[in-house]
Amino acid sequence: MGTVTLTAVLAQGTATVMAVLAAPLLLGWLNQCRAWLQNRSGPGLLQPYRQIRKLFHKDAVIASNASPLFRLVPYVELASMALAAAIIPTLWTRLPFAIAADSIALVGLFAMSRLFLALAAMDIGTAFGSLGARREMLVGFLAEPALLMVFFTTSLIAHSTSLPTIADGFAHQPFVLYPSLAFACVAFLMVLLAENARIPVDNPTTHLELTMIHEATVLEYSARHLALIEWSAALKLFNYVCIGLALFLPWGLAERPTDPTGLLLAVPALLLKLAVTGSGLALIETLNAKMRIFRAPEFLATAFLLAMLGLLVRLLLGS
Amino acid sequence: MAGTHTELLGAVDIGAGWLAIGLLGLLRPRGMAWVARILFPLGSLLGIALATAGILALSHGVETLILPFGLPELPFHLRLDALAAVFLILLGATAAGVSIFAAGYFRPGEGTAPGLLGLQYHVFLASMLFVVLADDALAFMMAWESMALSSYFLVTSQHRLPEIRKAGYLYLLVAHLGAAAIVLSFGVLQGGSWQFTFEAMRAAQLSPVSASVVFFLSLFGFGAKAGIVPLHVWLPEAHPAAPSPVSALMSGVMLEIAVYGLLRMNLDLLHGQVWWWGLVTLGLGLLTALYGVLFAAVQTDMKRLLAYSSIENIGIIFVGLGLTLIFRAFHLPAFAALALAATLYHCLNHAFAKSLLFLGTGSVLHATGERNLGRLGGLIHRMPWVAWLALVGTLAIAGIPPFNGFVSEWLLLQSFLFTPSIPHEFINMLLPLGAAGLTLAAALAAYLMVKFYGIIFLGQPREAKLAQAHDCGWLERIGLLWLAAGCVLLGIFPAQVLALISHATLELLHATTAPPLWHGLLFAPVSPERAAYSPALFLFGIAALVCLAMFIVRIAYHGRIRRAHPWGCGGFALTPRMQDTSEGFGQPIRQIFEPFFSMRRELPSPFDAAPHYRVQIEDRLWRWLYVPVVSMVQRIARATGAIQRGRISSYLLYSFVTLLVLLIWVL
Amino acid sequence: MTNLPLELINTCAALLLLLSFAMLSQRRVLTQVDLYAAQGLVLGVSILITAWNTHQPHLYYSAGLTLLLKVLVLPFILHRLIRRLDAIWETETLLNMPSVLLIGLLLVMFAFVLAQPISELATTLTRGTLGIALAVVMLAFLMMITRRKAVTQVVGFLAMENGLLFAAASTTYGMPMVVELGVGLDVLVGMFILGIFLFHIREQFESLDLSHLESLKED
Amino acid sequence: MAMLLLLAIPLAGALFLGLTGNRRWAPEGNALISAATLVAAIWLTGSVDAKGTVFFLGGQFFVDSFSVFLVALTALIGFTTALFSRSYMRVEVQHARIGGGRMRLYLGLYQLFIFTMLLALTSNNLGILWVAMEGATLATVLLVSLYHTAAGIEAAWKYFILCGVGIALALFGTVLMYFAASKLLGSQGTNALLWTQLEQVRGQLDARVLSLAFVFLLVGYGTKVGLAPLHNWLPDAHAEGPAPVSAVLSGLLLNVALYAVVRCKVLVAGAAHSALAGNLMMGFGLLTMTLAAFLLWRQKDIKRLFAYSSVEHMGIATFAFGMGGPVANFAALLHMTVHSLTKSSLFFTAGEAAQKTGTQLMEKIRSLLTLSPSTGWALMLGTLAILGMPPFGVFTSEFLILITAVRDHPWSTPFLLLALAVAFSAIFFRVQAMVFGESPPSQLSPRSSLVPTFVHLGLVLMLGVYIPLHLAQWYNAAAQLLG
Repeated sequence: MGTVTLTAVLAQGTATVMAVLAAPLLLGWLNQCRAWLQNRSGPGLLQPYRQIRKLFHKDAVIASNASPLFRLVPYVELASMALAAAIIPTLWTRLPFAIAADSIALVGLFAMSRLFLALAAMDIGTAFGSLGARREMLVGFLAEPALLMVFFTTSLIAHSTSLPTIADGFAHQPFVLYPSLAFACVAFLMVLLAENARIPVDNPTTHLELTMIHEATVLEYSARHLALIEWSAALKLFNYVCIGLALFLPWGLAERPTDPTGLLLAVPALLLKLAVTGSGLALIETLNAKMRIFRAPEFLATAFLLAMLGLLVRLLLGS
Repeated sequence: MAGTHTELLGAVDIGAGWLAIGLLGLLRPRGMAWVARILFPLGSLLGIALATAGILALSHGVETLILPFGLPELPFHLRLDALAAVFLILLGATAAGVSIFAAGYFRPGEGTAPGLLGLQYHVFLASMLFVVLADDALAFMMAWESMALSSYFLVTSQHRLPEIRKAGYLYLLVAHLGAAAIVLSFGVLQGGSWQFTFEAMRAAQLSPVSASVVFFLSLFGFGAKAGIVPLHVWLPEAHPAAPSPVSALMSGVMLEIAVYGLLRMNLDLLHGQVWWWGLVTLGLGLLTALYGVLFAAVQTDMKRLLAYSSIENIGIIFVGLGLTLIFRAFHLPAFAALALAATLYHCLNHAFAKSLLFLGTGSVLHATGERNLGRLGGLIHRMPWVAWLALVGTLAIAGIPPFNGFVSEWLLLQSFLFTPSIPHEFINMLLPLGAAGLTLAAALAAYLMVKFYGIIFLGQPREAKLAQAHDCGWLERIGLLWLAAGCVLLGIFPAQVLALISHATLELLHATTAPPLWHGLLFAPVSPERAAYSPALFLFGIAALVCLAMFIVRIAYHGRIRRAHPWGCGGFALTPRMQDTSEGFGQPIRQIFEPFFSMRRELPSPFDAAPHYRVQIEDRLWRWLYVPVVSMVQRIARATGAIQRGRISSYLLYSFVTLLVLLIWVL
Repeated sequence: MTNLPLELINTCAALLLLLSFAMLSQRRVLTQVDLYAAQGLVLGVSILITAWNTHQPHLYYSAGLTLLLKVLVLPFILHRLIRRLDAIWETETLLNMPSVLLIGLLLVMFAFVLAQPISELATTLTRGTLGIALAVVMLAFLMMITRRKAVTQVVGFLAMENGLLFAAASTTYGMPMVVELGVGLDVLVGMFILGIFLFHIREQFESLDLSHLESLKED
Repeated sequence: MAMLLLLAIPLAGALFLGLTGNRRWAPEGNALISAATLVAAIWLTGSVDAKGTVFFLGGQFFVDSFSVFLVALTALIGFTTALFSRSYMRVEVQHARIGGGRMRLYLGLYQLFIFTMLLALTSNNLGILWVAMEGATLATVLLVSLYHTAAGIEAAWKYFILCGVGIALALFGTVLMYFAASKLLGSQGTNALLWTQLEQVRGQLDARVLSLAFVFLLVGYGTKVGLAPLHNWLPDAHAEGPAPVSAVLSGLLLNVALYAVVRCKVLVAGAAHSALAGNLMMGFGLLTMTLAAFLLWRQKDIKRLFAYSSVEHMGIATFAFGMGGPVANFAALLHMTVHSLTKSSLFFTAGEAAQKTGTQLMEKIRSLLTLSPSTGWALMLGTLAILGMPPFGVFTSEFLILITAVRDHPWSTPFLLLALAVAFSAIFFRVQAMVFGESPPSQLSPRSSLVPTFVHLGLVLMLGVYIPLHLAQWYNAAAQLLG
């Protein structure tokens, strides 16, 4: 772990702010790709920003029986995702903030944001809210162990649970083929889809009570609160993708921010990887149909199983 | 190395003080003000003193003391070492919070007279204290059984209700069985030396078979008390039956005391190192954790839900213990120390968080008279103190960073990651399963706690009378605050706490994990490259970002906030009845894990004027394990009646035949 | 020393055994009492012979006590009782008579086998009699088991006492005097209490049949 | 002198009360006589404590460390029971269950019974021991049938016949023992039955004869101890007599019978050079415990319940004596003491409860705690004590017994555990239902007289946490004596 210098902290802070600001772009790109794949012209890359700006200009309507918790949660959501962004290595691996939370704590962080979202959903006392909370937690309780298993596999390979160390190990060491990582990768992809309310587990655009998961939890939010939530959702997607990139496609990561050549390579590499991953996700979403809500546990159980298989393969074959 | 006896004497005095407080209550058994407002706060102060003594004792050496009670050849031996000190801290700190809460909690006219209740309560505390201090088998058992007995009376303080009587009966029966097993394990453990002091037992050399017998007996005995599956059946009955402060102590402290017994027995007294002991413990722990959390998720009574959640946590603790035993058996003391630290840490966490939640339910119960989740809701508006403090406990139990529950789970998972260093392929294969099970249980716990908190405190009140609910009094608030502060501090300063715990691991395993890096805010039990977690930074990060976001929003946003009714799908108003019930919230779990439950459904018919839906979940173990045993006993009892048919000739015949048989035998 | 006393005592022993069998097979209660008196007589005589042979004065007292109690007092009381209670006949035994006698025979054999090694140790002249004493005890026991009337149980009980006394007298030349006195007193008091009881039973149940005394049981 | 007083006071008291027992002050007189006996016993205890074994009347009587605490215990429980029966029997008279004549009988026989117990305990002569045991049966048989109910008479008859036959067998065993001893000690005089004499020569006694004798003695005295399957008289007799009689039967008579068995066992074990006697006792003990535990499940009558519990505890003590060795003997002696105290207090309470509710059927006794808190708590605490919950003394003794068993005879532990668990579940199930619960409509409520009960429980509690030095020394000396 690098020494905590002021430069490192400043660089990291800047990078985090950049990530927070740029996150909706990934969502926009993904939606745009999806539109193209569906032969639509699409709303444009900046549509998420427009949406957020629009929401910021509206008056907020809050249910009369909402508690302070309800109003606090959007900030907590955004803050937790921003913190996650500070921990995940996107451009370089010597992150001074990484000591705050390793990969296990990162899972805990995601769990925290989910839990608060679910609590907020239950706060108003509408049927949809608690339904959404229930489904959100249902997805969570299977996705979280699967994610943890994925991290376990990589941690065993890298002998560390610290995400930057893992990424560092993969990026700056001679290339070795790890079959276990393949399992982990697939599992991670499935978790990513589920956690970010993407098809086939959830449909981010639907408001049909039979199927919605994430949308049901935020149904009561409006205006700036909703904007924060949407923003943090976009950031969450960004974070997940970056985790995936750090774990499975770590090449091109610089070692430290003060290394200009490394950065020169890392920035375009990141942009490229994000673009490819985004379009890949769009492709998956286009090719698949939304599944029934009670198939979701099966889907996630499969992810969990795959992650476990990865771990077992790692332990049995040592690869 | 017996140092000065200050801490031990202090602890003994505190125990005696608790007993004295209990007896003082009998002076005016009906005097509510005397017992509740004066004696209980005194007891609480003693709890703080005890925790202080424990902290002081950690850095000192081992202290021993002999009290002139008990058998002439076997007076009560007491000993205060690091392991005992850790549990003294746990007991003292938790009891301090619970007692001050109880001071405000007890109301006139409920069950047993307050003086008597106070006596039972303080005897319960004192006996737990002496369990921890005991250094010979007799004193240990004496304290152990007194603990069972006093808590039994506390459980049955509302003895007019048949289900509470049933719960008390079941509780004492299981406790007694467990105690008998513990006595037997001591009998084997002394290895023929006829010395019942722990000192002699430490020195005893046992064959692996005897050692395994000890291990299983103690696992049964202490496991029965701790509530591991399949000996857990009494727990969800007894814990909810007691008054809430007592439930808090039983769940938060007594279960941990059972864990203490197991630790003392298997890490301190028993020297055999058989690797599959750990595997058995680990397996039982996992089973217990999953079983507990699944059943908790489908409960509709808030205290039962918490009781099952306690079972889950005990399972997690057992997983840690199992890992410790495995590592120790393979001579990896540093990793064993890590796992043990996780175990002890989780004990502390559970003590604080579960007590807090039980006390919270107590306040809710007092304010509403309702413990069925289906009739609560929206209490965050009426009872903000309880609600916000309970949120801390909820997050802690759910294992959410930066609260304390997460720290121990993190440590436990870290120790799981070291299992590949064990030179045994079978274990290597099984441990990922263990880790997976553990994470599953932890994730389900989050589900469970959302259900618990959301249904009680959030949403709209499901019953009209909830509008009259009032927040708890100031004494109760102090108690809740104390415990909540404990949860937060344990969560934010793990390095400091672990430095304390490491005295115990050093003592038991002669190893700690790398200590130099535990200072400050960074928490890296092995090395920062390997794993690091800094809850203080984490909390600071979240708090700073929340503030920042709020600040930015305040600057950037100029809209107004309007209050309105929640959206009712256009047209009709929402009623509280439209909210999800606890059954509904548990439904996905029920559906997924249906094979594990035994359910009885009452479905409404389409023509029903007052449709009624009810699901009753039963523990399958009842039918598979307990009912057969009971019916067997009854069958034998019926059969034995045959020898006593009232006919004197038959009786004479028995004598005659006995005589003849014996004569033939002697011949 | 001639063998005459030994032969006499052996004869007495054989008579005792015979009388025991007779009691075992007897259905009429009054006759049983008579047989009991006869047994007492034989017992007393045998003690007398032993006393005469060994010149132990306390055995004379013992013999006198036995004759007084078992030939005169107890049979007299029993006769009175039985007539007052009108319980002359035993209805029927729980087992039929031949099998009872057969079992009795087996018991006698068992008793002999049991007593054999012990008799060999004995230095007294009456060494063979322990087996018979044991047999008498066992036969009396068997009688108590198989009979249904309260009175017969009493008679069986007393017959058992006879066997014990015979064992004491023949194998060890009697117990210490104070013990013998105590035993005698106990038997006498016991007899009185039993008599009282028989009246109570009769009063409560209007019969002396033991089948009425089967209400206290595990059901 | 003390010993003379000890025996003379109850005997004279029996005669006196037999004549004057129907007077109004007679119950107080009874208590006074018992108090005097207790004083004599304490005096005797003091002299034993000072001088060691005390002989009397040329060695015919003696008190050693084994019998001294039983003497003290007998006198103590005799006194407390007399105190208890003072009020209890008055209520019975008020309820017209007994008349004045039977009160006289009761009081006279009560003192006679105490006398026979003390005689048995202080006698050095095995023959006198036998006579006293038979005398105890005779004295109590009329007490059992005191109410002259059909059930009472039936119980007394069974008691009489079964114990009579049993004790007759014990006489045969005594004869055999005398036979074996007279060869060594000579049949002249009366020394050959003196226990102290026999104990000195026990190594030379003929093993075969003594083994045979022990079978008779065990079956004989074992009937009075209540060993299964010879125990059938016990529940009947305990259930049908008045509560004080049940208390002394269970608290004293069983002890004395066990005392007799153990005295004989010492001789036989010394002679036989084998574990035969010990093994027999262990076997009987285990069988008794297990059987009694299961029978406890069937009980409906409160006094029968505790009677079976006595059977079970006698089984435990017999088992412990059978194991032998200093720890087990110590534990068994302690167990005898605490069981007597606890069980007699339980019978007091059961009697109270039955008087208050007008029934002995447990399903009709409900909510004693609201009906009469002292009775309810006495029953609850007594039950917990008898079930071996600390801090009561039964726990200590059972703890030692279990631990010894696990070390020396591990095969027996499953039976022990099974018996303890089943007995616990059975008794506690019933008692909890009686003590707790919703209170029924008003029932009879005579004044409670539970001072003796709480005195007993207090003593048991004390023995649980602290055993006085003198008592411990006696126990240890006795445990050594018993081998």
